[in-house]
Amino acid sequence: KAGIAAGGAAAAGAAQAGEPDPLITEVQDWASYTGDGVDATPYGMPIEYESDVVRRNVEWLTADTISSINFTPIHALDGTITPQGCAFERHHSGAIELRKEDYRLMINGLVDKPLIFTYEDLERFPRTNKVYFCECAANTGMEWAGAQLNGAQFTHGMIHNMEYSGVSLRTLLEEAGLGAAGDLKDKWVYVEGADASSNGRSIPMEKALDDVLVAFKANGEALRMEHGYPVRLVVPGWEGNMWVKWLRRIEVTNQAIESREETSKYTDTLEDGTSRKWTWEMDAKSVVTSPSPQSPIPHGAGPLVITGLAWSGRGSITGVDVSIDGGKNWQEARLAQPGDDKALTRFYLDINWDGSEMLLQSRAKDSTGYVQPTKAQLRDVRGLNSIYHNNCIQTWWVKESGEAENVEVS
Amino acid sequence: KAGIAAGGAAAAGAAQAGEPDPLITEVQDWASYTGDGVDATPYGMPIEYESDVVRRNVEWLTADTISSINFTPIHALDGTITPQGCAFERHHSGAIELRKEDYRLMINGLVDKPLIFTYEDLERFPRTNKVYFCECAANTGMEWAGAQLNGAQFTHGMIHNMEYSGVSLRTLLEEAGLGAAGDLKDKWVYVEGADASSNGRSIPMEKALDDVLVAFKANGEALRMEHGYPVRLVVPGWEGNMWVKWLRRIEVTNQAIESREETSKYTDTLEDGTSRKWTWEMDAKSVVTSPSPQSPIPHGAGPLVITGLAWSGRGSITGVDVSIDGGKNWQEARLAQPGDDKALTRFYLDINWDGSEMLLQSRAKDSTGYVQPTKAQLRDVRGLNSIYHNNCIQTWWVKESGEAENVEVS
Amino acid sequence: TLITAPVVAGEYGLGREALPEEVAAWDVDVAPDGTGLPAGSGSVEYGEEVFAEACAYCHGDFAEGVDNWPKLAGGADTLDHEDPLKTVGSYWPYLSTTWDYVNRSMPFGYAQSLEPDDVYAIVAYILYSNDMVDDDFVLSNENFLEVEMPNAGGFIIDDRETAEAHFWNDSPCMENCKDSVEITMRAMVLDVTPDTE
Amino acid sequence: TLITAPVVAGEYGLGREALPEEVAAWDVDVAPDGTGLPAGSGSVEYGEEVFAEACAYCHGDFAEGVDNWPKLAGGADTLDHEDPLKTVGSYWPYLSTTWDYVNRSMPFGYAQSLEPDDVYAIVAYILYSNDMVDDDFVLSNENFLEVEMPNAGGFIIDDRETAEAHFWNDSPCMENCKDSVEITMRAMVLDVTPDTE
Ligand code: HEC
Ligand code: HEC
Ligand SMILES: [Ca+2]
Ligand SMILES: [Ca+2]
Ligand SMILES: [Ca+2]
Ligand SMILES: [Ca+2]
Ligand SMILES: [Ca+2]
Ligand SMILES: [Ca+2]
Ligand SMILES: [Co+2]
Ligand SMILES: [Co+2]
Repeated sequence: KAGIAAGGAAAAGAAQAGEPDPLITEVQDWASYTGDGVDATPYGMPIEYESDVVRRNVEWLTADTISSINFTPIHALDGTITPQGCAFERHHSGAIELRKEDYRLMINGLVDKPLIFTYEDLERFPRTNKVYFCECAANTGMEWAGAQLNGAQFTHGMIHNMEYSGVSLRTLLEEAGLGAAGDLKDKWVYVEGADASSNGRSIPMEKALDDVLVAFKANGEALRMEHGYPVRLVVPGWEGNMWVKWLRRIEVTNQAIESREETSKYTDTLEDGTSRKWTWEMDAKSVVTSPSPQSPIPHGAGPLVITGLAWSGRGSITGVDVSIDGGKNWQEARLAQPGDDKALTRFYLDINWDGSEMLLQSRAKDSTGYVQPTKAQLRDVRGLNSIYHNNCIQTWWVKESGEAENVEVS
Repeated sequence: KAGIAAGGAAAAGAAQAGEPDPLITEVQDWASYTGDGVDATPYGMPIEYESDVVRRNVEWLTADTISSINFTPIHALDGTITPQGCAFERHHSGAIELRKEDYRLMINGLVDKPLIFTYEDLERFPRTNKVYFCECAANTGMEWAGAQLNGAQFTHGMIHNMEYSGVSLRTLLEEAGLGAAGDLKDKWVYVEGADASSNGRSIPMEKALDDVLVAFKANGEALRMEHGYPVRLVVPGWEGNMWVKWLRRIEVTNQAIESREETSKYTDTLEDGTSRKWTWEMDAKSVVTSPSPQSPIPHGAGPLVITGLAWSGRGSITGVDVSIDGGKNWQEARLAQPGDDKALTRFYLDINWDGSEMLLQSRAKDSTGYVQPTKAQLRDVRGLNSIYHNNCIQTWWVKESGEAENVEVS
Repeated sequence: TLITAPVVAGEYGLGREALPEEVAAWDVDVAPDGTGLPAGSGSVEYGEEVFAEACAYCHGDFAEGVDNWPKLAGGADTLDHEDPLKTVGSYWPYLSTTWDYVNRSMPFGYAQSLEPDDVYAIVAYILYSNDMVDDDFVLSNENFLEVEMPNAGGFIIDDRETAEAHFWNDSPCMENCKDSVEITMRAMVLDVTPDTE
Repeated sequence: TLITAPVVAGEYGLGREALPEEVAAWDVDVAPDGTGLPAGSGSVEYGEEVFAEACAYCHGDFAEGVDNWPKLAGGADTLDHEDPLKTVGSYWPYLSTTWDYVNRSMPFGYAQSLEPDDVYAIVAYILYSNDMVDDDFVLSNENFLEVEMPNAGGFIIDDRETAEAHFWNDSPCMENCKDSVEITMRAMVLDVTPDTE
């Protein structure tokens, strides 16, 4: 205000102790001049100051970026919904541009009548909506042999959580008719993408007729190109590789196809050299997203919000325990909302930090009674070469400075 | 496949009746060559083919676009979450750029100790998360005197629905101490923004201590600039103008301030010239988003998905009825998920369209027993000059061609 | 939710105490009873000058409005007519609102730049434009509450729960709810929708 | 959810019947029992040629891999060691997978461009590189199922619910769960995290 800020030729800057803060006592430009109008951004992007909240890839992980992965910046997010713009991507032959007009979906195999649908056809079937997490089976996979990547984005960022709208796979299968399949118990559905990787996966009929969706929208709007526009499969609770993008074909079969992505990859080798296959469900898991290596404590001792995400492919999260002493003692965290089936749950633990170092862990519990295991417990059963399905308890060593590091503890 | 598409020098194009579709029989570029890598878009945008799914403004509504409004493309969305990028904006002096470092929040007035918080301070308080709709009280306001704008985006698009993360206003008020306020029953909280419009609103203490949030994230990530980055108020179920953006001050007072936005505007003039004030709650309301004027039926008779949104500022949606004959007969629509408190609910009605014209309506019912009124019922009580709070039943005249028009019916 | 007093104030010990200068800088809202008004005064005459310079470009020389920009004067007795004209004179219940809004939000594009005496003068001029005071009127913090606002009694508190009690209905009609349905109005006739193709 | 047969097929009457040519064009996956294999054959010798031209750039002349691109040969008896080398020879349980993947997904950057005989030849060459067949071997749809995959018996079906039954635990320890806690490994020591500033 003119009268009040009269003496206020003082340079803007941080308030001196005991001195009035010029950000308050002086009229700032944004409090006087106009900002952007409603025609400035028909479709908006995050403000420039948030330019570090983006997907990141790890160059040395793959030979190139075309068949590769990037990671959701979970360390910087709150709540449970992942915006499509920063939701991780995994491609096996890059993200393709496929127009709705050029989209075709085939249903064939052991059906009464093989069918071709256009995109428009799909929009005429009854739809459903639900939030689900999608986690790559390789999430946390770089951590089997030891603490490696220093940030929740990199250790746990192969996950996103969106509200999907689409048609139940069951509806489409029934439209083609399952009479020809005979007894459905030992039947499979093979699903395949339109991109050059031709990613295909076999899904047992029981799951196919349960909660699988042929989705065209995520978080209300069309799927993004990098998430399978115009149509992807949503396989709730099951590993992300099965969520075939640019879905082009659904075949009812009497056997698993045992494609490359279900034999060479996405099988889990145990210590004795035998490997588990068909490990579809994502085990219950959680991670503290803040504080964490990329989200250090910016303040000293005193009130501190510890927060993170928990999820289970088998059902809903019923509780999350948090330890600040590396797993000696645990306290029950607060769930922001009751656990939702096969969707992310946000948890909080509000503590009065004494400023001393912490070994921060979280432990998820799900509706089947499963308790997220420690790294040691997991290695006892699975060894070090599993690559996939690492759902161990994560430890962040939070130092007195507030900085955090990915560590393992005894 | 080389062998199969061997004869396939045929030009690409739409499949002839009975002829194999070259989009299927010929190997398309996207099935052979690679697409974009995982470093292509650290923060992604919608694919180019969806460039019509954007916010739009109506030029003649306001003198300029700085103090103006744009509309969410609800006709093209599904589910319930609104992506921030296309969620409607209302500014009174434009969208400002305010860095977190420059952000200050003051709590003053009848508190035990007036306080100044930095952005970082706010992140240290216990947080909550919840999805809420935000509807401008002027939504559908252009329709009082008659059917005017031809599209659900324009008639009902001053609404969005996001998952917010933030601190309860109650927590902050308690931190400043409400002892000085004495009896809280007749006290108010005045909230004010940092932009040049200095938008300020008075909120009764009962609501302030109930479910109001001081939010910094929406749909998981930072608020967008146009939605109040870094901090806005979330006033669940109440009119959007109270959801002060760029929130800079919270004052506990012993009276309503009766600011411009709660006297000159956001008051509802009745037929006799008297005006209602303090009409905060958004009445239960619904609209069919598709088919609708901007989302015509692209196919002929046969299976048709009728879908829309319903919401109530007083609680949750318990049911939505849909009429295809202008309100003579109603059938209960299917809710995609059970109604969620003060959040959007998606409804569907799957019909077998006979191809004849329809007068499409939807009618929301909420957990307080409220039933969305017809335009006539509403005008009977409120006249034509209310401007705000038009929650009447909307009619779309769907023609045999599948095109739809905004109409009124007897 | 119950309105209960908090158990402990300052439980978290976060933030810092606001300094008096800071509160003074931001706590400038003015309430109907005059709370928040600074000392000062301004005449219609001086107000006319300032208004012509800083406001008339949008609001008109006589506050009658230009193009689509808001009209601040006129509209007396139009509230119960079609398209009522709502201005400071015809509609606003409290003068405090005018002072507060002009002081904090105007001029559009250069807000929060006026001195208190300028605001008193401008508000006096707006009252004059609305035929509410004479041309020699001087508005000040002293006589502020004496100004009578024509529509001060024109507001009632939200009465939807009683006036619209019939919207709460346990069993809305589902079948044969009316005899006939006719289209009575069409948006295409007006043709005011932006082209979206 | 129960596996029940649908009530009515074609309930919605949407979509159109797929033509045989269309199904043939897309239904090209090959199953472990050979379902889906087209007629054809190819020799190790010819396979070596094609592989050198279309594949070796990434996978090496002897399918041993280049830089970070996948190795397709080698790794026998490494599965129970540290860092097992998983290749067609050492790991893949079914030959169908190799045929199917090469046919549909390779060469990377120019997928779905190979003729069936080329694919038979390439697969024969990959087997040869893995010391699984001699240099005069010819692979065809006839002898396809006779090839024995070394790790065919190396897979078990997901047994987490039994092998990890102890992860289901009604009352996980909440207090004094261990005596001491030491840091045993630190990510900063490796320093392989991308710089994010
Ligand atoms: C560049 C154009 C412009 C100028 C100059 C301008 N105004 Fe305004 N004025 C507006 C706009 C636009 C609004 C409406 C803002 C909104 O609704 O958010 C407005 C609103 C008002 C209102 C409230 C009107 C109502 O009915 O609610 C008053 C009072 C007002 N101005 C007074 C002034 C005064 C006094 C000045 C000069 C000191 C001034 N204006 C200068 C554009 C202008
Ligand atoms: C430009 C590089 C490139 C060329 C050329 C190439 N590939 Fe590949 N190949 C890859 C990449 C990258 C992958 C892994 C793809 C993935 O994981 O999504 C791969 C995977 C494979 C695999 C599976 C490996 C495994 O362990 O799962 C086989 C088999 C294979 N290629 C065979 C071939 C054959 C045969 C050719 C030639 C006809 C060929 N490739 C040409 C890059 C190449
Ligand atoms: Ca800028
Ligand atoms: Ca492009
Ligand atoms: Ca005040
Ligand atoms: Ca009119
Ligand atoms: Ca097949
Ligand atoms: Ca190793
Ligand atoms: Co698996
Ligand atoms: Co209102």
